[in-house]
Amino acid sequence: MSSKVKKTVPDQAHPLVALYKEMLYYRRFEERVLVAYTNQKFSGFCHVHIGQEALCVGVQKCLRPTDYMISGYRSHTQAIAKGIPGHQVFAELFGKVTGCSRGKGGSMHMFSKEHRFLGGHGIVGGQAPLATGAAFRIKYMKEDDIVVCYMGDAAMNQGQVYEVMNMAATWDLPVLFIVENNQYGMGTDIRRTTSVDHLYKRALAFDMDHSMVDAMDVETVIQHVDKIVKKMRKDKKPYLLEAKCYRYKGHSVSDPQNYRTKEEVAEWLKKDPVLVLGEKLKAEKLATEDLLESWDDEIKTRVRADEQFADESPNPDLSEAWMHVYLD
Amino acid sequence: MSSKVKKTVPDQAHPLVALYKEMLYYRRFEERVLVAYTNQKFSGFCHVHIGQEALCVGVQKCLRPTDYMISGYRSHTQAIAKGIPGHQVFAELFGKVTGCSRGKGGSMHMFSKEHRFLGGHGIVGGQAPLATGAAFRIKYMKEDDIVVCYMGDAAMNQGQVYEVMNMAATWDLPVLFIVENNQYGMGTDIRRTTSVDHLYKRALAFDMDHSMVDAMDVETVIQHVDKIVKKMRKDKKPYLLEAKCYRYKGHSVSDPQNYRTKEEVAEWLKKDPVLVLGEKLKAEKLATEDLLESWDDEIKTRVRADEQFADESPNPDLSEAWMHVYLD
Amino acid sequence: MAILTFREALGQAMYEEMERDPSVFLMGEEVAQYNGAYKVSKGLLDKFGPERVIDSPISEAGFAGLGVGAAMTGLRPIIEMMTWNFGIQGFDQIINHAAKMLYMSGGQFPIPMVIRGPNGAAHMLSSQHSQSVDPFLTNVPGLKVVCPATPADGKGLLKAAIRDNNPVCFLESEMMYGMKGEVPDGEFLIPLGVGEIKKAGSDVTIITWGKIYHKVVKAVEHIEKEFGISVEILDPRTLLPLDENLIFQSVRKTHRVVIVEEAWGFASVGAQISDRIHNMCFDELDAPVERVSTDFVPVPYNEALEHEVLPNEDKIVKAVRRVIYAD
Amino acid sequence: MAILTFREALGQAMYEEMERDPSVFLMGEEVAQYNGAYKVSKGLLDKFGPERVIDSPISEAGFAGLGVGAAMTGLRPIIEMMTWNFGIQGFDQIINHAAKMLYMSGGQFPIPMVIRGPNGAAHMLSSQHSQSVDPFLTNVPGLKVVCPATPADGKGLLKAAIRDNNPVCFLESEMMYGMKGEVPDGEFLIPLGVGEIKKAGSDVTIITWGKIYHKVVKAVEHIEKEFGISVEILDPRTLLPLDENLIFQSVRKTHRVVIVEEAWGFASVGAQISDRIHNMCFDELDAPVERVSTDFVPVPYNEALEHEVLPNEDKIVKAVRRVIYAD
Ligand SMILES: Cc1ncc(C[n+]2csc(CCOP(=O)(O)OP(=O)(O)O)c2C)c(N)n1
Ligand SMILES: Cc1ncc(C[n+]2csc(CCOP(=O)(O)OP(=O)(O)O)c2C)c(N)n1
Ligand SMILES: [Mg+2]
Ligand SMILES: [Mg+2]
Repeated sequence: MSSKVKKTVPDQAHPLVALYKEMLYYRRFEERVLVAYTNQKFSGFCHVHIGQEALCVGVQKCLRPTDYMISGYRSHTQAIAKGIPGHQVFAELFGKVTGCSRGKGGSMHMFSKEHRFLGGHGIVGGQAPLATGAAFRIKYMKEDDIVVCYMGDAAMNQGQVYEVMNMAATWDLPVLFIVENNQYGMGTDIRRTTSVDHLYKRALAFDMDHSMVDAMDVETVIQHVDKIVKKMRKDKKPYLLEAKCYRYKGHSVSDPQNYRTKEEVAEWLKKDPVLVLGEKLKAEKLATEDLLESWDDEIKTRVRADEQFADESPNPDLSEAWMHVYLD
Repeated sequence: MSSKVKKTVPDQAHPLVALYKEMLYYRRFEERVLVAYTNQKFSGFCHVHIGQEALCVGVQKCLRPTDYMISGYRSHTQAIAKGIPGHQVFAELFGKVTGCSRGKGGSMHMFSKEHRFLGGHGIVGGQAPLATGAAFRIKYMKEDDIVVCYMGDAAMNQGQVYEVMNMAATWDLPVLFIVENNQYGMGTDIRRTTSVDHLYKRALAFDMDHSMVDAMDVETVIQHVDKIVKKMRKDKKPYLLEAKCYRYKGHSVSDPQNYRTKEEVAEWLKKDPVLVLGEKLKAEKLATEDLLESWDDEIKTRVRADEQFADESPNPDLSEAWMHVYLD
Repeated sequence: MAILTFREALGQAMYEEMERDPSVFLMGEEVAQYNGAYKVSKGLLDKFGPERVIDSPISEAGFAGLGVGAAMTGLRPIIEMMTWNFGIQGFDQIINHAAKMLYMSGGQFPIPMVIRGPNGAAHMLSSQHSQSVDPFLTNVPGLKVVCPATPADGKGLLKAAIRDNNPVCFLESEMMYGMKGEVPDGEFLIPLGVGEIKKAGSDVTIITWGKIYHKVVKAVEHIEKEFGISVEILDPRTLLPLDENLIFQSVRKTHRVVIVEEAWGFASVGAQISDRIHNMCFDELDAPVERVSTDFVPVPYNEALEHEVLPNEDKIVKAVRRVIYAD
Repeated sequence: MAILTFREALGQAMYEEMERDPSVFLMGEEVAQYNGAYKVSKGLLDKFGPERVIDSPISEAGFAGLGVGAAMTGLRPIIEMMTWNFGIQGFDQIINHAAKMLYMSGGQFPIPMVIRGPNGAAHMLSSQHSQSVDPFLTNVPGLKVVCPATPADGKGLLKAAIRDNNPVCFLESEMMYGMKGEVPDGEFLIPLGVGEIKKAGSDVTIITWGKIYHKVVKAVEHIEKEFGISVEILDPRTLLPLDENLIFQSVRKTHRVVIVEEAWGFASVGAQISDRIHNMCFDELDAPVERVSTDFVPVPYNEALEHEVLPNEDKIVKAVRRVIYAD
């Protein structure tokens, strides 16, 4: 990913531009989601990824469509990155039948068989065994896909995560466990609920490959993860990646955030992955302020269209309540 | 534990002699238990400690009566070491009301409130959270006891063990987690179900103190564990000790043992903790062959008395079936 | 008497019991610094300090078991499950350890512990966050299971649960925490195992508990006004042990029963109560017992679908009309 | 037809299905090299190799969930729980994940998986090894629950369970593995959800399943000889979904019912069946349904005590006499 090329006319085909636009799209998407939630257009829990966009954009660049992905309840943007159209995600938030889970899953349960996005799960850590099962399938079928399993930092205190890290390491199952370490599990600083300074140390219990990456910078993420994925395709072994990041918003919409200082937030806001890359684009003459603004307008229009689709979509027929309990 | 002193008249007060006799007692006790089981004097599961005597004898020497102890379903000898009279353990095997659990627990569930033996538990790994709770109590009450938590090697693959190791490490709870690594979980070589060569590596996930000890030699165990316990009383931190040992008998009585070679067993039989110490006593002139034999007779008599007590004890009254479900 | 919310009533119960008995402590996710995910433990950290009000890692099996071990050695833990959906991860410790410890130790190790948290569906949380665990827990001897419906009951029962010498599973609801009601000050305990006639009536008995009670109250207003049927509302409050006598008495009076519960109805507490009534009051019944429970499907996210599958007023009204053979 | 033990019949079912469909695999503790803790999987490793017959670590939550993930991606796992007592550790994966996946994904991810192992008490294994899980599992929509009583049923139902597209919990028993019976060769499937009248009779219907069926058979011999009562024995075989029609038909014939189950009776499958019968056949009943289940205490170790609290012949006989008002 070279960003050294300098031109006087901004090169909109430059890869960094695409990365920027994608991150900006997720930023605007999640912002719009928050507005819709605040306006009571939907309900339930709502967890957004604002501040953590660099990770899912970067990781996705290292994957191919047949790779599997799974995540927790904070996964709107990951679902989109994996291929689910944004309007289907928005429609799912509104509980519409056009949503990627037909309105039965909601914010926490985005699914797509087509795009191999195995969900959106609500039980902290519960996705890790599922990911390991998908990796088992890959080995069983002698394929060379991999499984990306996103988890929060607090999920690293879940016993079932540990159990399957052991199995993946013992049986060489290609799961890339990615800890999105945004440093808090709800209102709890992760340092208060574990004894280690770095969560990648969990891998030491299993002699599992591991490392940490600065997940506030999309280029760093791509460089780092690309190597890991290439290695995993060859050696088929699992990997634990600690991705250090920060969530700018509350845990969910109702969170008063008394557990962290304004100074801390301000410090991390300086690393805003979208803004920083925007500045870089300008510095490297890949964009101008005007261009950035026009992209923003484009993207906002796109997000509005996503929402409009959701707005205009029908609710599932009531009969759907009794469907999909069993498959014949 | 000096064993350098040499005398011409055997010094029966020498500490090694007591250790030997205690191990021999457990050996004979468990042998008798197996005979009783084979003669169908009791039923259910029966797991014995033959070959693993050095550990529980050695560990016990480093403790004081107010320390807590907890274990799995293989715990007859640990229960006795902690203070429960052998005849009460035998009576429990026979389901008698004089048993240490009034005949309601059986082989897997020895308990004594008086001796702070918190059981005998049947769910692999289930004792680890309980141990951590006892250690929590110690901290809560600002006491300086410790908790010894015995677990099998295979229990190290249990998620709840991992969860509480994290809590113990985070909150400085004085649990001494001891993995009795007899190298097999039932018929499965532990190396087939985990990716690490040494189980103490589990501690690395939590920056927890840890080490390994040769648990076939009681003196080594005492030296090693004594230091750990002294340290724990001061720093109150948990510790993971991998105790390498070997079980000479099958997992339980019905086990055909096809999963290991006769050669392997023979190799480990050379390290028999009881025989080796017996030889040493003779070599160091602390005992003669005659003396060993007379001790053996004494001990066999004692074990027969244990069994006789169990034999002659009454069954619980049928009404006990409906007691102890709730405490008013 | 003060007017308190359900959450305040529960918080007060914990506060008073912790003040009364230094062996009581509270552990769970977010219970301390955050004052509880639903603010039930508000103020407890400030008052009792971090030794007694402890934020746990997300390790439900681990800290449920830690509670059991602490109870074995003389403490009286209150373990908060952020919701009972996650409490399922602690089922091995609750079912295999807490419930059986006293018995298999021949009476040596009682487990005086409360495990509490919201149970059942809240609002649009979809399938994994809407599980009712009362059918599971009540099947296990050694446990007690409590499910209060009002702030006063919440306080009185929680205080009794904390003083109880057995593992008590205490089922609350996110939807109820904000509800208000009169709550007696100070020493006010409701014995476990004692139900209450919440409203006397003569034609039909509705047996219900927990937050669905409030839907029943609304439905009953409608029924009495619209159809002139007099309804008795019976809340067992404790599900295990169940106040069967109170139930049988009411049945002998009204001869018709509807059971309304939030859980799924297969092998549920509702099924149990129905079985007991039929067995013990067979000749007293003018109609078979009717039941309302959540439709036998996972709870969907979509609001209309969710409303459709949960017990709602409409279903309660219909069941009452069925049991009096009005339709 | 061959005479096979229950364990052989189950082994044969797995063998045939694994031969038929390469996506079927077996995972569990000791299932491969040791040929199964109870030898149910004997010979499968030799035949199908270590890729398809896999010894797992003692990580019930982990490998239950691994099964769910494998099923989501197209395989058909058979997960063996050494016993269902340990399966409780996997309840989060079974209840929160397997059962709800198809639904909350809007129909995209079916979970064709079998979770099987012995259920209930064996003999003198004390409290932690004697749990019956049928009341828990049947309360959960999305699961199917099967509990066969004979070798032939074991084979036919297990084959059907493996081909089913839903998570099926399959409840066996250590005490039954050695029992023998005629088992049809090859392609022999019993559809899930279909019960069977094991013995026709006219005075009383006994509904029972799993290993307690065999105690019922003995008790019935005694009852018919001693008291001249004609007993019909009905085995639902699948508990979820339940063959209610078969049950109601039999009730309409005999008008008297005893339900005999091994689980504790509170909020159990027995309670459920009783409720349904009373509700649907109210006017057909000559007496309230009687029930026999394990006394509401943890299972004790001592042999006499254990016998006393488990359902036994004596209790069955007494219940039958109660239901015909003989005592
Ligand atoms: C097993 C379980 N316990 C508790 C919860 C409630 N809960 C939801 S999110 C959350 C915090 C998780 O934090 P983290 O894993 O760091 O993810 P983040 O929200 O920061 O992305 C908790 C405790 C749950 N969903 N599942
Ligand atoms: C959670 C759980 N799963 C499975 C079992 C069945 N089981 C009993 S002992 C055992 C093997 C344990 O081996 P290990 O921990 O090494 O102890 P050892 O028997 O060698 O002392 C198994 C699988 C159980 N009791 N609990
Ligand atoms: Mg986090
Ligand atoms: Mg072992």
